[in-house]
Amino acid sequence: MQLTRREVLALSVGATVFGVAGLRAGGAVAAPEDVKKLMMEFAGGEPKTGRIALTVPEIAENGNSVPVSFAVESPMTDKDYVSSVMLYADGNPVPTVASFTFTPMSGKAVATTRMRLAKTQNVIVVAKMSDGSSFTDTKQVKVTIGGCGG
Amino acid sequence: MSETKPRIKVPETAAAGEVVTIKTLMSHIMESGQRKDKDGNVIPRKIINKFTCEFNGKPVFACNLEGGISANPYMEFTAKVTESGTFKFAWVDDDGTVTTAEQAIAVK
Amino acid sequence: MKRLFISLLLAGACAAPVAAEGIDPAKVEAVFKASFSKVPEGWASRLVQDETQAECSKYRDNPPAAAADAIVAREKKNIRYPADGKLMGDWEAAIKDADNGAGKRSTDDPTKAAGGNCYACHQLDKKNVAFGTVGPSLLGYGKDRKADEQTIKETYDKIFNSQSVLACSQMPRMGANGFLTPEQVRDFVAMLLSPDSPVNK
Amino acid sequence: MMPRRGKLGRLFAGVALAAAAAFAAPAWADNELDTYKKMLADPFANPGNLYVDEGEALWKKPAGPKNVSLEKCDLGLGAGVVKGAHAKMPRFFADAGRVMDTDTRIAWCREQLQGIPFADSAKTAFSARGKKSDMELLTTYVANQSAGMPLSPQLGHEKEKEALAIGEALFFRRGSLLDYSCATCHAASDTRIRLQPLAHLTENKSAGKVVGGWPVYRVSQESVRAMQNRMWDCHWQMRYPSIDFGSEATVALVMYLTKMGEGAPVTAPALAR
Repeated sequence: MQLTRREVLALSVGATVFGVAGLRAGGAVAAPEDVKKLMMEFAGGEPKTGRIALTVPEIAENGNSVPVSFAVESPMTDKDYVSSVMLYADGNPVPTVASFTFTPMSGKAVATTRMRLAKTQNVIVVAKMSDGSSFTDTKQVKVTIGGCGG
Repeated sequence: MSETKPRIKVPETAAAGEVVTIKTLMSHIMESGQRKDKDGNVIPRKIINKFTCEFNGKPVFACNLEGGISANPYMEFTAKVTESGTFKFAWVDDDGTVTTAEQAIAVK
Repeated sequence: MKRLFISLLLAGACAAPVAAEGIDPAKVEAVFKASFSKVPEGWASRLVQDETQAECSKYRDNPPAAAADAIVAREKKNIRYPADGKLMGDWEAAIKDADNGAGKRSTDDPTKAAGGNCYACHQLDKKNVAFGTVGPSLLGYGKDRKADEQTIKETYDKIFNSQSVLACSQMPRMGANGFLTPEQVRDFVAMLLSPDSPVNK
Repeated sequence: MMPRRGKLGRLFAGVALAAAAAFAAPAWADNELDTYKKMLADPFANPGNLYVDEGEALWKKPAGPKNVSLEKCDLGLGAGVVKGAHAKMPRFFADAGRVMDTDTRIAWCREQLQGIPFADSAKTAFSARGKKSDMELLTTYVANQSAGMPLSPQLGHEKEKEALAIGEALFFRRGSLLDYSCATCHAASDTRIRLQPLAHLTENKSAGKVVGGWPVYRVSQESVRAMQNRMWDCHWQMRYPSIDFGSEATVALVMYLTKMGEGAPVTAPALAR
């Protein structure tokens, strides 16, 4: 495929204009209730707060790359460990962002990654422990318009 | 699809029982399946949908990814190392391609 | 007031030239023009400076008093008003337009009006946190003054042609350059002065 | 953060917005953006490094009609020397008879060594989504080979001095539909467009930090971008036609910016919005 210069420019510019190159054009966006349902299914009930701490910036300069990390308090032994963690974004077209599986060999139930956020919304993590209990944390991230083009 | 080798950061050595931090960076567009081209057609999803880390054949960490993970996915996590051995990493593309990488660590 | 601002302007720190002294402006213009091999139809004029742009470039936006007065006098004549003479428009249209940075770039649809993109440089509605600080905050602009005929006209003139007020202002001559229409400019006037506008909430 | 009042006076005089307090941005906005930037700052997590790796492989791979690699390219320090070359750009090249920046010189080498027409490199110098640009990969690799070395633009030759003078004049040149010059946005400290802090490019420290970082991985475009793209982008925003890749004006501006940032270490590829 050979693009003309004009097309190349239009495409590269398009990425700027849409802000979140990956997500903006979809139209359908998850409602917070959808995430609630997903969470309940995953946790097998209402997760409690505590034991899991989510770290995200309060405000993001661009929705394409929002740093996210979490840490769960757990001894991570064969008998008592974190089995999995779900990461949701309640305003994204696909609210499930990632699911993480840990083992006692993980040492700690921590992870850091970069996520896309289509707009200002809540980021939610839910940790499921080996004994079946579950914990959650939520933080809002403001996604802002940037640059001269807005 | 990646022509680029992933970047991996694992300490060369560790004390027995030490929890070490592992960082990985993979070249990938992470096309979310939510975008449309200029004619309004949805661009099909093409992402790394799974990442796994094993140590001496045993699972350490795994992650299922969706289109909400940023392009060129970065993953940072930990592993408890009790013996010398090799970490094996795998990235699974929607098109079925599996990219793998290995990194040894010596326990002192 | 104007004098005060001009003296501030003169006091403003200016980057010390490193090499440009002595370079022939005609040479600079020739190099610039030669660096665009593909110019869309009707765009050639964008590569050529008007007198005001040339003067401000020459003085690095700090013109001496006589040059500044000449610029202001020239630009005062370069203001047009909507055909019906009404200078207060629709603030609701304007507040959306204030957030739009597109228009009249080489990749934009040439039939579409350009956005004002006021937020790039100014604070307007306190709910919108993504505002720039190149220009002053305009939050509460209409609360700070009475929207009488003179204020409306002064506000219109400033937006339509910033340099009719201050020579070498950093603000674009939005209307005078044909970037915004007189109708868009009066919408921005309403956005700044209407008590219902979020700028004044 | 308090913008300078002298500057503000210039900006909106006549509408009597003298109350300095009204100009202050809410403190949290900047602080929280700092948190975002700090969280993204881990250099290992910067995808730009993947472009360095890919660019290196590309540099060493035979390509083009002549099917040779770029390893014999003379980037100013002699044929085949990549290490440290970017830090000494832009510079005059006698073989080409003109001043070139890194991007332009690589396109020139591709033509001379590999037989890939300069115009083709120019046409594909900016990646599109899903289609990486060889030029961006190569430029990122070459710049990274000067990591840690001070920006040292070459000014011994008459043509180099002339480029600096033209670049400086262009930096302050106002024009097109918005009356902008580069200086409109980049000649003051502590200002921002939307929430993005603007680099003060006539000030050594600020200019050095920015210029030393290019090519950068641009989060908003999910790709690296090289300096020629930055030149194109600013002119595009200023409502000019597409400025030519490697043109005399762009190289002159790069010379001026590099002179402004002289001495700062190369950190390419940095991470930018």
